[in-house]
Amino acid sequence: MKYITTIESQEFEVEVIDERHIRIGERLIEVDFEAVSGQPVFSLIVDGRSYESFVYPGDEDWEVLLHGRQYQVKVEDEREKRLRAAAGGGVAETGEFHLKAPMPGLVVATPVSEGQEVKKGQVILILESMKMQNELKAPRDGVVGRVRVKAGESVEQKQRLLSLH
Amino acid sequence: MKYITTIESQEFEVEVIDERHIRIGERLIEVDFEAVSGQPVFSLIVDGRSYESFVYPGDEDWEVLLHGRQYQVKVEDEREKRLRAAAGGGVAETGEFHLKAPMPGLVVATPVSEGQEVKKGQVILILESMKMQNELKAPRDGVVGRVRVKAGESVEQKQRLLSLH
Amino acid sequence: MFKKVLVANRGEIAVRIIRACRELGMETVAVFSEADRNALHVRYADEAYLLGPAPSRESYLRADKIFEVARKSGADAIHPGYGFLAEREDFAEKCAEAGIKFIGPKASSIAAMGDKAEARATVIKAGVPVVPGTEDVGNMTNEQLLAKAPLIGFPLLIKATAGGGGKGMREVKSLEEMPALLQSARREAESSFGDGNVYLEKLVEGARHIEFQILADSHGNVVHLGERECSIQRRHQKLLEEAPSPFLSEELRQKMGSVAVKAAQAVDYVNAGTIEFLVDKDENYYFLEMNTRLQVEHPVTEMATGIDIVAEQIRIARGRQLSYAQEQIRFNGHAIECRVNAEDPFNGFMPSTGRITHSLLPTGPGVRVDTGVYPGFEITPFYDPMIAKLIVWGETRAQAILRMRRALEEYRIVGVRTNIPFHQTLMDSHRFMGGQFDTRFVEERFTMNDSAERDATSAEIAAILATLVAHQESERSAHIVRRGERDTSNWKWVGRWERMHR
Amino acid sequence: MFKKVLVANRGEIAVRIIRACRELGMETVAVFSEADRNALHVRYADEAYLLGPAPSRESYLRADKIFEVARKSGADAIHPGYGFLAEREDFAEKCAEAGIKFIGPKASSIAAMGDKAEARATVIKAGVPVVPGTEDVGNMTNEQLLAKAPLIGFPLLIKATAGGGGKGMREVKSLEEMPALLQSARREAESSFGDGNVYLEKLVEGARHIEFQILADSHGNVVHLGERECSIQRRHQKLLEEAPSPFLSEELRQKMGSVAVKAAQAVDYVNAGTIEFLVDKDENYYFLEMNTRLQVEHPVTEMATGIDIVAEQIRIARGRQLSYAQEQIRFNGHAIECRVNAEDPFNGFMPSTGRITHSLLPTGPGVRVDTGVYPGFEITPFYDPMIAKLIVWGETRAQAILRMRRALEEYRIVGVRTNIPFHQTLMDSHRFMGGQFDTRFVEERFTMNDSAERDATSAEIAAILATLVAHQESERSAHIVRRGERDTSNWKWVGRWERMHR
Repeated sequence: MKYITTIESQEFEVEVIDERHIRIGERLIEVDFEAVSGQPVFSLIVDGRSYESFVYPGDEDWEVLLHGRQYQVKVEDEREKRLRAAAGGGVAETGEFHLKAPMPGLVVATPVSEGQEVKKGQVILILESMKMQNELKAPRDGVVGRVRVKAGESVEQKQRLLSLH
Repeated sequence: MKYITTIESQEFEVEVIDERHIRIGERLIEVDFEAVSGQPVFSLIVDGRSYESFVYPGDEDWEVLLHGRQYQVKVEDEREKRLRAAAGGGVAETGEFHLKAPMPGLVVATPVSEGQEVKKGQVILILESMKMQNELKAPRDGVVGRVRVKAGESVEQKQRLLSLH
Repeated sequence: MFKKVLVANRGEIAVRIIRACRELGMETVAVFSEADRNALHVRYADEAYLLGPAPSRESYLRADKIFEVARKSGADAIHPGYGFLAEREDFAEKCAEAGIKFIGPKASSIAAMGDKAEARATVIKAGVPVVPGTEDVGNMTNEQLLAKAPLIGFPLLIKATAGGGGKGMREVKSLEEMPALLQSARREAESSFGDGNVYLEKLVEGARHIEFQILADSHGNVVHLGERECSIQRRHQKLLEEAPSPFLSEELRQKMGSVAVKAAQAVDYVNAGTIEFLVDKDENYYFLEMNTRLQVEHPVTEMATGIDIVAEQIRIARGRQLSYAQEQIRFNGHAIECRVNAEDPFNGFMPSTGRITHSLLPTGPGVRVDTGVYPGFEITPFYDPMIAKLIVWGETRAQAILRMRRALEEYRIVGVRTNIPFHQTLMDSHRFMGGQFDTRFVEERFTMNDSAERDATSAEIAAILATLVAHQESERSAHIVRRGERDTSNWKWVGRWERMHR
Repeated sequence: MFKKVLVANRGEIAVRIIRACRELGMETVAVFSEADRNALHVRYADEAYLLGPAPSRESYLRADKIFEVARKSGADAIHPGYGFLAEREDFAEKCAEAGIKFIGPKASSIAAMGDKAEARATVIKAGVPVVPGTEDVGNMTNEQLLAKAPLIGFPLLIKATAGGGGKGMREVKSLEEMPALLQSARREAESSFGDGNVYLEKLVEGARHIEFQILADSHGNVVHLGERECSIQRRHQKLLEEAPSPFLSEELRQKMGSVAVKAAQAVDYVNAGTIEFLVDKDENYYFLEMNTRLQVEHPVTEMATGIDIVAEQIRIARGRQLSYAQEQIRFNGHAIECRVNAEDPFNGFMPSTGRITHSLLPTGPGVRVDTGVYPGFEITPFYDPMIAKLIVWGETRAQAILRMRRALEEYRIVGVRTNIPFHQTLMDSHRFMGGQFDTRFVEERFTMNDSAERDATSAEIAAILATLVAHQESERSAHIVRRGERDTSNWKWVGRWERMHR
């Protein structure tokens, strides 16, 4: 199976040949790859070098944590890549954004209201969790849609809090 | 549910009333009982005292390891207890005994042969595992039945090695 | 002379105190909230009693319930740990009334130092320099504080009167933004300490946060155990501490140490406490506050002096003389502590909750881990995000840094995100290695994941790892579909399901 | 000056050495057998290479393959750890020939001390007292040994010439039982060291096993780091070690220390080594053997002296002078090590294999764990049953015992049986606490599970625990049956099964 794997702007063509071999670009590489204790922790030996890493599924990408650094990695097979190219590339920057609770907690304040224009980075909600006040910020400029929660309310993780369009 | 629980010669009548209450003898006791991390490790709070213990199923009994001491505990419900009493009590001491490998290993020597009389405590097989020679001894007096393995053979855990009758 | 100690706390510090009690042959009583039934302090104590629901206000802050447990269990001493009830003079007072030994200072010392405004006034009288601020007034209204602020000058800090640990603290750059910040500081102070009072303090720029550990017995002996460097902070929360400070000369250490002893004596202090100072780049030092309790970061002092501070606290509370005179206290090597928080350093240090599914502790020579969590334990949103402290000792600071690096690389916690990568990045920072930092370093001159520092090989390895995991995932889901198609009888699966649940 | 170290070992000692290398900024190369792909030393090293199948003879004892890995990886030094190739002079020699630094003594010293018979002859010449035995002859046949035995007198010991760690050792009470014991000793020696030669030694009764740690550099400096008490043994396997020995007076320590230094000098020793003595109740001491390598129990000396022995080994191998002169070495407090073996102490210490499903390490002040295992790792029957070393430090021996007790009680390893309960029972033993023991103590005057010592409350609690677990089990199986009955469609189960495996 052939994959196009992207980190930031760097593309790698990776072909998984069998359990022990991959081809990256032109190079055939022997890999010794094992999940550790059934966890999202992986041990990889390549050319005698021993690496260990967390690999988590992100929303669209994979998050790879290696030696204290995090890499956002997109892995697409050739078919996916072609489809995306045909679609014109790039996810629309203008679609609706739903702010979800990153963890369970207590809503402390909702400093914005429906219809209000906000700038990227502006605080749109304050959530208390683990005795800390966490300021949730707008990921881009936009207009506040429905505000679904109010101060004093307890929310579950991933609960929708408000939307931005 | 009522149980008769025996440690060595000491009998306890234990009634499990609901998740939080038991009666032991005449005393009603509140228990707070939890398995730890889904393991055979159990946390028990009784009258404010906090205990933690390994509880393993043994061949017939339960093995309870508490504060570095091991207890062999037999737990029977009333029906089982009556059946056993009716059967005349006590497991026959004369039935056939099958020596099983307590761990995987290599048979080093079988110092006894079929038909030989052996005494309790006599070495009947030597098994090498973890670089140690482990002497397996006769649990009672008897006559050696079939010897199923020979020196140099690798054996799996619980594999039958020889019998005694 | 007490024999049974109730530990009025949770998490790693409750475990730490239970261990000390056990090693001194004393019985221990744990208390717990509904969220903490399986917590380590409950498992390790001799006795354990439920306080109430998960929120602190309904459990760990319920002094009445804690006294009820003390009565029921016959505990004749209480160790409050840090946070919760540790710096509440009324709690210490009620202990005394109930005939229970409070393992900490007298209520009057907590009062004198716990009210930060009063503390400043007290030490000024003893000749200790302080940061300019609202020294002479407690419980000011917002209006009064807003009037006073321009006299102190901006930037300034709003700080919780009952505070500590950076909670209820806000930095103010101008008068306009001050009302909103006052409100949020009071809210946080109220929820953390049950007391919404705040005061103001001038922000000393380019400052280091350096604190001295004090031990004082009830016979009038007071010693200091040297300093801790605590300038590595984010949002006024300490993240890393070390002893000794790479900034302090031996002369300054001596001088500040004796000032710290003087400050403790000014409130007739008994038991363990900490005098916090700000030190500017010209070696001027200012008293900041005294923490009248055990600190989170006490282990670095323990590793650098060989003195078990919690054991000393208990001995002092039992009326013993200090085990050490000042001249017997030796400083040996260098210790560093990294606070491991359930926070995602790649996502704005957002707290992370969930069940820990796996964990691998760094061990070996010179490494200590103080933690209250384990695989299977659930990190809830109710308490502090600090889940462990990783402490190392080395003969020199350089050796300690190398050891911390290897320990951080070994440490695995799966199930929640942690700030371990933050500490790894910090250990690689040339400024940190060179000792060139102040309290603003993390916020102003530090970045996670500087792409310039990534090497090409690591990126390629990350690409290979992600591809192999993605490939495995897609193979597995394809396999499940194929299995489903092939199977004519699905009874086989029922059998497997049931076997697994037996 | 080397930069990359190949660690020719596995388990906790490979991890220990990798940590030391990393802390000195050196690169590390691990080697592993097919059974050890997921072992901790493979995960922690910078590089890792497969040697071969699980049995040691086909992997960790394959010097040829190890040299191949050294060439391939460019490793310019090899640390052998203990066991396997650590005391094979030919291996040390081949390292020298290949231009690879062997982190250990010269081949000639290994030869002189490794052949136990030659060692005895050598130290006798240097004026060191030895236990009577077959000192002047190596490689004797069974016939020769049987002829010599009555001259030494019974009881006596058969010991492996290439031996150590009690392997290939047998106690002989009479001439009649000697032929069978010779055979089994040779077999064990052959399988452990690849050398079936044995020799005889008189059994000193009521003796203590006390050993001195030596460090020697290539500039002629030799120091000792004090003694270790290793009398707690079972079948000649050490189970617990402590430093200092509760038996030794300061005068005897000085005397034996300088004799130990003399013994090392007699073979022109370089690097770390250990001189083992037997000491009888009248304080007579006899040289037993020298272990020309790092010992399992080196951490107790590290905790009591503050010296990192593995780091010193590496510095010595790099040609540096020792970091300490004899008078700079300070002994502080007391350290104890418990060897945690995968053995069931309630079932004749039978080895236990299986996958570790859960583990909780004791941590906190003064506690160190050296281990090579973790949850998910499989304990196989191919290697030594020692899976961890638990080491504690205390200001006094009594404090160290109390700390060890709490650490043992905290330690959880699930999936294999361990001898932790043995150590717990030992810590409660009055004879152990009083320091009244010799090398026969465990076998002759110690019992597990003495029912007289059990209290009534614990028995009742055990009864409650077993009943609750049994009840839960029977409820659960009843529930599964009921669920099976109720379900008209079993497709639901297939769905659950598949979700679980996604």
